[in-house]
Amino acid sequence: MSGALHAVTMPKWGLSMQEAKIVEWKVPVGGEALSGDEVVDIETEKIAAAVEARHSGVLRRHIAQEDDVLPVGALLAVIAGADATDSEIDAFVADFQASFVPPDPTASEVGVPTDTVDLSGGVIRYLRRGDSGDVVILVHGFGGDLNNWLFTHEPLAAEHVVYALDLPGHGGSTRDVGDGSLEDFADTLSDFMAALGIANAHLVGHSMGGAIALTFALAHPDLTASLTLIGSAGLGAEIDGTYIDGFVHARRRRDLKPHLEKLFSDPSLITRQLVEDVLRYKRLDGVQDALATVAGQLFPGGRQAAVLRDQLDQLMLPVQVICGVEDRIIPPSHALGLPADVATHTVTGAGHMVQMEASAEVNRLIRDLAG
Amino acid sequence: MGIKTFQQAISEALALEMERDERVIVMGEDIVGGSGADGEMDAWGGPLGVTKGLWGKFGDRVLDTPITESAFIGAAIGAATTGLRPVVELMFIDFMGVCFDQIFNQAAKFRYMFGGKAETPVVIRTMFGAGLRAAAQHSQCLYPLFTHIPGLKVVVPSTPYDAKGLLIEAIRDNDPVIFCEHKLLYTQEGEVPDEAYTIPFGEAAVVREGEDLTIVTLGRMVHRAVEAAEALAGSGIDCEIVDLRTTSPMDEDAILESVENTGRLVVVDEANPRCNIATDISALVAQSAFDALKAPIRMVTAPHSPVPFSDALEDLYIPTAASIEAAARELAEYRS
Amino acid sequence: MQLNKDDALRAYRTMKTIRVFEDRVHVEFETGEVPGFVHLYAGEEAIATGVCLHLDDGDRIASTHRGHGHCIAKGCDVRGMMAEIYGRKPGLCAGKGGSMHIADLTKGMMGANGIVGGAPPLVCGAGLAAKTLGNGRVAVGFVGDGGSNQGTTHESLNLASVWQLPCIFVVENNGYAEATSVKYSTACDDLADRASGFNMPGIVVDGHDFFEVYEVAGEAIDRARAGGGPTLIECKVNRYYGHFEGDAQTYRAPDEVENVRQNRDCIDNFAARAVSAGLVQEDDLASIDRDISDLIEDAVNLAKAAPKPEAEDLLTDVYVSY
Amino acid sequence: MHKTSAVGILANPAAGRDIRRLVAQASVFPLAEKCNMISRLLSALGAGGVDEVYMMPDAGGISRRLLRMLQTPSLQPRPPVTFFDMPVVDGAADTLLAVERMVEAGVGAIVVLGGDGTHRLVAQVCGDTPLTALSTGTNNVFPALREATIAGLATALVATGQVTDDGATCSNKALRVSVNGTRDLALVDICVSTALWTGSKAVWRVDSLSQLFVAFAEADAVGLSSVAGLIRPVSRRDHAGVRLDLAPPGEAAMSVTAPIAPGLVVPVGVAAVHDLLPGERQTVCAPQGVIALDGEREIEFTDGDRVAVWLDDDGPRTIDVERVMARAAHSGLLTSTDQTLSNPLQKGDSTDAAEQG
Repeated sequence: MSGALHAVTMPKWGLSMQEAKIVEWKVPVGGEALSGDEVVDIETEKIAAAVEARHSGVLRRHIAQEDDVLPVGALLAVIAGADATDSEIDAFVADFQASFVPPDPTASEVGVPTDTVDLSGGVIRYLRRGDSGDVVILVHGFGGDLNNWLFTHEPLAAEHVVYALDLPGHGGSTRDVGDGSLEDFADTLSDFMAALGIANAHLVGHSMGGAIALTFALAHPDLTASLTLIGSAGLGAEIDGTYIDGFVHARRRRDLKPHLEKLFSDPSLITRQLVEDVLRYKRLDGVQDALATVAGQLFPGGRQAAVLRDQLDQLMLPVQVICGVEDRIIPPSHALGLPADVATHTVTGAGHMVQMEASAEVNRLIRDLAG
Repeated sequence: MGIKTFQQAISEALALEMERDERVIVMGEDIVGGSGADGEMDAWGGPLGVTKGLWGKFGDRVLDTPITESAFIGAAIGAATTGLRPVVELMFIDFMGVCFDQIFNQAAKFRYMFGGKAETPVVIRTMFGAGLRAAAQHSQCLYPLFTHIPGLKVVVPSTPYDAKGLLIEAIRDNDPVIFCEHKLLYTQEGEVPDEAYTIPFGEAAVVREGEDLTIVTLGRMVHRAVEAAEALAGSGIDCEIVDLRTTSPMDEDAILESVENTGRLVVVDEANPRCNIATDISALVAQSAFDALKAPIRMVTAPHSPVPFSDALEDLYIPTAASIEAAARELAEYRS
Repeated sequence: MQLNKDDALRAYRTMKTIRVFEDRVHVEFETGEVPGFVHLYAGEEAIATGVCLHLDDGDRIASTHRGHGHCIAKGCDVRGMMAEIYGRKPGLCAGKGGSMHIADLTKGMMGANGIVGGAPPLVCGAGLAAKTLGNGRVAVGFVGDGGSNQGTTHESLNLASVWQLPCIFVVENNGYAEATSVKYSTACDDLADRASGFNMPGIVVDGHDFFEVYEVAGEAIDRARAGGGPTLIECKVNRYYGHFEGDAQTYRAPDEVENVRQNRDCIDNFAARAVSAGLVQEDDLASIDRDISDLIEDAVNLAKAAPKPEAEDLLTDVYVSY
Repeated sequence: MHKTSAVGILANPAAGRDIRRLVAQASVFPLAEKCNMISRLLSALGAGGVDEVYMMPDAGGISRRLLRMLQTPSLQPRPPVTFFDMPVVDGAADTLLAVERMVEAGVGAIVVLGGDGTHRLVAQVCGDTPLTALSTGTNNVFPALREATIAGLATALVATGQVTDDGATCSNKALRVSVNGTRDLALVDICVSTALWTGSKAVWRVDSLSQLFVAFAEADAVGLSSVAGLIRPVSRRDHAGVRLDLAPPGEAAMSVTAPIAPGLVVPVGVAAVHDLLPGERQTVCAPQGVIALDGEREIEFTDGDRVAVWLDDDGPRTIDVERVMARAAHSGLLTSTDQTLSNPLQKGDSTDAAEQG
């Protein structure tokens, strides 16, 4: 590894991110960073999170200073072998800066474009990243969308073809949720795979998306390479019904924010912009009805209608369950007492949105299972 | 989703609602244009073309009116109490003078006078604001007058996204709504979903977060405030900008929350200074967040004069980013 | 346009209810118990009755400050009205409107109106709604001779004609706009003549003659329902009381009202002719008179005993939601 | 010439605003136009030598307007106008009283501006005083639509005694009706309807009509008399009138498509046609109903009422404007000559000149 110089750059999280503020360095100059380690905390207008090292080595230089606001793609730090010389690093930095062009903030739909596919149930929006490797499909939870995986798209895309879709009733997809059942959503998933020619995929589901992925895997074990269930529904009856209800019915920032704060271990992660983004989605005609239909079907009376944990042992494929210790939506205890061949990972310092609060760890676990 | 103008956003909102609900009709002076004449129909689509194309899609539900504001604004109000959901255009807000009775004595009062038994779901769209060299009778910011009247709701959007969502909300609302469109915002662009969506009234938008100073404003002045805030940021003055979006109901919590955080308040209002939104908010903050204030409140408004015609004068009349910036600097440097 | 017995009795009951109601309010006002401004309709009963007998709850009317008669003729609850006039909570408008703002939209009564010339634009709207929804409804706007001079009225006549709305404008010309004679305040001679300038029929009728009002209104309403457009009907009439209660009426000739009461009273005239024609019997009318007497007595007693609105009512009903 | 020669002008302010405007687009005759007519009339009366005019005060606005108009100077001298000092009740009684006063004042003629209904009222009390009957509107049969200036000239010539021969005025028939002894009259037609109410006065629905009596019926008339005029015309000068028994069109032997009001041409069923001789008392068949006089429902009658109708030949005298003017031309009444100049009529060889000689 000596001699190789690696840039740590400002990532692009989500469709609209253009810049972020450097909050705090997690690895000091001279400190060692392994691939997947959190290097620096940054804060976008939507969310605060850590930038991960993509390469292992010594963090040789902080280019960005705390409180700097830098555009997507900007050079933050340099990781290199301990033996790289200062002049080599200077040259690397100079070279990078000379060729760096910040993205044009006025261009519309800056960054990663999404695509749509027209299925029998309606239009589905999705994001595809990565060119080679096994297919990984990311399935978001109730009220979420493909941006719930914004810290996962890029890290997985290095070695996989990553799809993240918006389920019916969510994001940029059709508002038609049918009867809102897990089976309907699972059917959408199989239609989606068929339409895009995906023969087999590692499924990663979060929350309700976990229950959908599980339902899909039970119905189509042949199409499922592995299953990662994060903060997953479908493993027990309990759920915070007030969250579901509040999320469905809140129209105003002040009403919605307390509910969104329950999603994270650290409520300060809920920025005004994140709340605004959820509201923009919820304000669209049909969304509230769609959510109410799904909630009525899956979480009637504040309980989960479908508990599938007893069927886990039918699955003859790799399954792992990840939960945040501080999950206030679905009790982390649902991850306990599962069949022995199901790997269970409890993540400390994370709430329900484990893949956002502990993205590095979750991304590593997915990579580990998906190979 | 796409980039659309303020004007397109409004047109889209009208079309979507007319599509969705047959009770929605649109009426006003020359909102079609060409009625009864020998040439083309839909010749204007409103003086600035905002409603162009609706007549082709919805025919008789898009009505040109005679230039008789009392009759047709009153008719829209009467129709609203008897089964329609009219969106009626008062071409310039200045023309309220010839139909105000219909608005404030009739529409605004029905529900209360009739003991809660009436609903008047009418939207009065109207164009306001200086900057077009349109002089004293076509340039005013009269939303404070409507805001004063219990029974009316008053909307003053600043962006295409807000315009569409607030207009759809207004059409679906069961109270009379005065929807004020600044004439210099029609070409403003921004991201606007293609679908229908609603933004609730009484929820201000914090368009910029900041720690040092709060700027509360609305309409076109939001953009001037943003400009000022950017300049101030260069001097290390971090402004929070609260865009009211609606003046009735008004999001008092958002104002107070922000002022409690920053301790300094500049209110920017394009209206004349007496009894306007700026004075209203100043009173609110003085009354409810006095202890949080680290400096006096500053109001940046038009002067107490009619809107002048000459560009040399009109440019002085309208609050500018520079005047906002100056007020903010004064507060930032204030030492009691 | 023949009246059957039921209609004739209904007409009588309506006119008489209005008369007894107004006479009683007149008396009660003098006791000081009725607050605010009250404008009485006595003398003009044939108009509201002759028009509204052709309408049902789906048809709309909008009224004037002198609106009690229109309310009763359109079917508003008399007890609720009396309670409203007394400013009581069970009033038709929960005590928030009073005499000048009685309304009941479920009955198609869009409200008495404190603004002279207030009704015509609203009625254009109700007509527009009927036309747009294609439901065959009509809208009738009442204005006084004073209101007929308002710009709103002229604008509305024009709009109704331009849009061919199913609207009828009934001008109740009682000779006085407040204390000013129509001869002074009005530049034309018959208010109905103004209709021709708006390309609609304008008819003059004797507002004391139920049968004449009934027939003309019936034709105008049928025509409007069939898509024939608006009509202006001027009813020449006399009011028995002043502009408002407390008006000493020194501007009127001393025997003016008495002459009309003696010779042209709409109810006496109706009763005599209906009985003479054999359509109704004296007994029928006497029985109705007893009902009405009981009803008004009851209404006043209930109103006086009813509670006033409470502090918490001050801020309700400003908006549907806020 | 008389020492003073006076003329009465009776203008009804209320004519012509009835339901026919609604159901048949009947014409609108504004008060302002009536006043203009009176103004032209006054000019002609003045030119014709009338030196006093009496008029009825009214609540409708004619007298108010005229007083204003008379205060403004005019190119054409107008005789002074006196409005009677009388109570105004804004009804038929005003007309009756005013005409009585005119007769008492000894006017030489009365110009009546109004419809059939107004003339009917005047006829009740005008006695032998000749009338100039001027229509204000298109809905009339008895009065003529004629330029007021000419009518004024002819009236003046008669009232001042300049034209006296019998042909200048003519007598008219009248239809009388008596209900329990109370009398009224019509000048053109009386119609019996089984409708119960006078309602909006004008007869414009024919279903309920049962009998029609006409004093005269012209084929080119508008109104109920046209029904007779189209099958049995009788002139104003004929001795007799006509009686028709009416029935719904489907039930009658004959159906006449008749212009019963301006803009209203409808089939009317006729069951029988009879001569109506002066003095023959006619009974009314319907037990209960309404009697319309000259097209306006006026009298409600019911079972037990004694109702009779008859034709009379003692109706009002009317001035024959055409004949009076022809006579004026013939006698050179409006002509004067200056002997110092040559007479233009004697220069050419026209027949006029020959007649003048």
